[in-house]
Amino acid sequence: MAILEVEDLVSGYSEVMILNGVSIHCGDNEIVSIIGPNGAGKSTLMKSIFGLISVKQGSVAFDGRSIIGMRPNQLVKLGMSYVPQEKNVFPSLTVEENLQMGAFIRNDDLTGSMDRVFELFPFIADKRKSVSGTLSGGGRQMLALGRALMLEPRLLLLDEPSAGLAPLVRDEIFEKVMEIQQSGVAILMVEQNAKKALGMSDRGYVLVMGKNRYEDTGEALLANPEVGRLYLGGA
Amino acid sequence: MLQLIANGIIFGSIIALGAIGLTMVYGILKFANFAHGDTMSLGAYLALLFLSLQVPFPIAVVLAIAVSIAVAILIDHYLYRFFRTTGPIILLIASVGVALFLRNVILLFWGPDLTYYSRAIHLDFEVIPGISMNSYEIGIIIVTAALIVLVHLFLKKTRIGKAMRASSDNMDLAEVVGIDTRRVIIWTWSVGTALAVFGGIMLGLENGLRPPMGWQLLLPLFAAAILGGIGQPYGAMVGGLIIGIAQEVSTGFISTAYKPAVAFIIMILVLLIRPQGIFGGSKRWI
Amino acid sequence: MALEMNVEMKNSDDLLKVEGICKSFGKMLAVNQCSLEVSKGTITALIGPNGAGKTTLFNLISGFHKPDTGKVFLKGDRIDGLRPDKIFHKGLIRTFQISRELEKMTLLENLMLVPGQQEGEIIWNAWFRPWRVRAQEKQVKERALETLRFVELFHLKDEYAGNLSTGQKRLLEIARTMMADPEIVLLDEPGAGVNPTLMNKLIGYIHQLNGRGITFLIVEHNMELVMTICDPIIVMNAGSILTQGTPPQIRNDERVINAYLGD
Amino acid sequence: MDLSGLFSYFVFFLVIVSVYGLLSLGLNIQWGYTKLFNIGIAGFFAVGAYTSAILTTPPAMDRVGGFNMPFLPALVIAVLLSGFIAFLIGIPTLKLKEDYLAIATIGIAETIRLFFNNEAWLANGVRGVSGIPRPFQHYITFNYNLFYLLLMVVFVIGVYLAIEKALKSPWGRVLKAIGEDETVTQAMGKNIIRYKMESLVLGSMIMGMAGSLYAHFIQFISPEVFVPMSATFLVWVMLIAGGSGSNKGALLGALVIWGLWSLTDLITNVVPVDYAVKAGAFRVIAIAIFLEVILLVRPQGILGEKSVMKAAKKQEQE
Repeated sequence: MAILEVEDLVSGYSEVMILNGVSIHCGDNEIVSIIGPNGAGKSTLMKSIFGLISVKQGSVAFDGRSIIGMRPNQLVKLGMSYVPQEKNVFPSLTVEENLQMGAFIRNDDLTGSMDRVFELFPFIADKRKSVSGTLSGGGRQMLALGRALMLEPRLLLLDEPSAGLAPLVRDEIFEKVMEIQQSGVAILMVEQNAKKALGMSDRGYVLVMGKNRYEDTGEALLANPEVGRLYLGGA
Repeated sequence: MLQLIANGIIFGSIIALGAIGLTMVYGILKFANFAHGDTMSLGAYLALLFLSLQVPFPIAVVLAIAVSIAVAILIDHYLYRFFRTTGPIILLIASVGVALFLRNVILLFWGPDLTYYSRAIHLDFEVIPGISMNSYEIGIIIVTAALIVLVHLFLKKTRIGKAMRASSDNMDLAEVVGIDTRRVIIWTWSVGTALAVFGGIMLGLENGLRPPMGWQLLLPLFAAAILGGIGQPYGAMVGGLIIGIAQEVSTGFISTAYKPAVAFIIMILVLLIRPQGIFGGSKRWI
Repeated sequence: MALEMNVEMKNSDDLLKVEGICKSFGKMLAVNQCSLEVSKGTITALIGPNGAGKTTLFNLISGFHKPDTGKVFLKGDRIDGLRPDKIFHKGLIRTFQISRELEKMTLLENLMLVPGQQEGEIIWNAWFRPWRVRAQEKQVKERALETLRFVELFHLKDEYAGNLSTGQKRLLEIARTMMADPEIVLLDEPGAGVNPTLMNKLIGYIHQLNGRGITFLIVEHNMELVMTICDPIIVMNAGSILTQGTPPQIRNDERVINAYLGD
Repeated sequence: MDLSGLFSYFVFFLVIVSVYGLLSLGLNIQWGYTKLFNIGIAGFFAVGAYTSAILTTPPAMDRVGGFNMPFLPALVIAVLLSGFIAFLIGIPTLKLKEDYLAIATIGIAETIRLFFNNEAWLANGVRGVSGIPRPFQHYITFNYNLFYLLLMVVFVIGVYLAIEKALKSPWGRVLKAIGEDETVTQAMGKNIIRYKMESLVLGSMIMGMAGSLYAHFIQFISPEVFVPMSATFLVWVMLIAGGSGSNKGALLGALVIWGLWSLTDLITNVVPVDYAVKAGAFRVIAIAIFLEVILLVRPQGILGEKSVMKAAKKQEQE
């Protein structure tokens, strides 16, 4: 069953539409990657799903229920978390405080969730009292992931989790994403590093010019030579 | 000299209380609120009003704070809210209008003359050798210290306090993680206004009440906020004390009338040498 | 100093030369030891995945950022560390990723603003030499109208720039760079938000202007545009220059495809 | 009030409108075009007025001055001095965000007022300077106020034409561009600091001129005149109501707002003295509300340009 279903989505800024009819879906406990050349509308798709850009046309359903027009603080209550591409931690707050902010809508005890996050990311557990602005890029990305997990979501939207990271750190992040999925969270991920993303995904979509061009299993897309050409305009 | 520094700490405490609110509003709502000084006057006069109704002093303070907060939130709801997308300058102009409005409402109800909370005379006594104060002044320092500790605990320990710091860091991300930013805005006005009212009442205790009392404090408030790095409450606390002490110590050398000018000159020097303030540099709240 | 530069630049017809430039923001190294040359008369592309540092490099060249280390030469003169307006007067004009028109000014005003050394920009002349100002304004206006005709926006000359569509704003941007009489134009994603028809028009204009001797350095994601008109293509990845070559070379370069797909 | 009384009231009224018209025109250069946020108008107004007062009065025992200087050279010095002070303020603030200029200008205005308030040796402190001579008084055989109105009209028209000329020239085009987007304007090769400085200085010089002309008309000035309310805030309301960016709007705003202000003043005069202060407060409240309503309902002012025309979006050319 699909936890997220996007049909014929059209959205963009004022008069310019970036997405011109995107249809994707993400099953329970699937990792789905969205790749494509720059300017294809990948980030816009994420923001449109998460209610940060108003949708002009089409439908977005979470768990069979339309979520169009909902604001982010309503969506997180439903069990959807979003990790933006950059500026995704509060730099003046400590690691622990960042995690608490992730669970802002929760009123119960957070220690259990926080322990789980620290278990997943021992690196930030050591720095729980440090101000997050002093963390490295990788540390910040881990913190952002951890913060999104504080709500124990059922679907995680990741916008380029590997952007700006050194190869070793990046691989570590991807491993963590796999672990998160194995713990029972569905993941929809936009990634620039197509090889890595498709390599770990159940399925993938290739977005070109605001439309999904290819849809297949991760392996099949990786093997498809057309996909590589798309990036250099050979379509 | 010691006495001047002590006076500076008293006056600096009042400035610090005002500057914290000013800098919080700047950090979260992103505009220079020129009505903040007049909010201090409003609080001071409301306390006078409740005292005249024979309400005990502590309760009068609480009531004054409650009413001032209500006024601040109403103004935000019916006025500032509409300018959030039009940029900081229109908000600034609107706040100058609000400042005049508040000051003249005070003038309308209480008149222009100097008034006091109480006619009782509090004698100075020597606290430590070389420094004398009256009981009010000791109270001002103690209450300010207590409030600063409370603000610190509020920002560091409470959920909403942390959410305020988070929103000041990045309002968009705050929305994304599910923080109710409308509530944050209400709390910002509440905390800022409450501190302003405390500051206003203390100013009234120290110097008596006149309608322009808060407006005349605006320059030192901004100087303190800029000195501490605008948007940073801890910076504003230290900035307030520095400005207060500098103003009082200056009276040892030049006419007392130039106190506001001293704040101004410090501010210009800071802008010239280190525009991000002494604690600026990064956007951290220390 | 001047001597040293002459030696460095000898035997080179590079119009723009960047040498070992670095820039970091906080802990993030955005541009790392970048060196590149843009030869006179070329349409050079600068491509690379998001976050490669292309726009930062543009900002470094055009004076909006100051490099941490490294040098930038324009026609043999060092321009790094100069203010953007000084660099403009040396013959370099740039556009912005999101078109930034002066929205409350008409198209005509937008264009008439551009030419440098206008007599009427000195207030003294506006008052005391009105005839000279007027004569020059007439010339500038004629040129602006002619330029608007060139990009086929003439009928909108009195419209506010804020009312243009995204595509039209891109055309206005091209028109604006023409008004500057530049030696080299840095275009930051001229094709963003432009439909295919307009894109062809845009390509045509760039070609024509190049024919008149204007050199281009273009950051662009639309590979259609890059592959049709640009040669050479410089590829940036993770803050450094990855490679440089002709469109077929780049298209078949595994390293480039890998840079885009990740390795 | 009989007919001649009404007439002389009207003349007086228009002279003050002209003074405010000059202030409003000066602010329009700074805010209307360049988006420089000056809320220290009172300071430049005061410098102009005091310079004239000190230079043209006869020698006095208890203060500096009394240079018995003629009207015109004093006016020129007043204007230049106002410009010089604006220049000094511009150095630290023009590079920073606009809020800082706002805070710095109100700071300098208050400092200037404090200075004249306290330095009695300079200009008599709180008691102010009286007996400022009226220019050409001995040559005027008819109603002097009427003559002064004509003089003011000459100045207002002169300033209006001069700045209209400058603002409609390429110089003004650059200012307008800076007001819209500094970064792009800099990318178009304009030295934005230079233009911002010119705009700040020129606008402040006009404010200084207004101060000088005011002093010569009223013949008496004291620090009380230069409080932020009447000398800064009212000017802002005038420009915003009239329409910032439009010189005609600036003048119309001065007329309309001073009209309203005087009308409420008439009401103040009717009520018993005991209520005068309260009525005064009421006036300011009314003006403050008026400002907020304009900001909410018609932010571009009476004659201001609409920010973006409602013209239908042009279709993408196919």
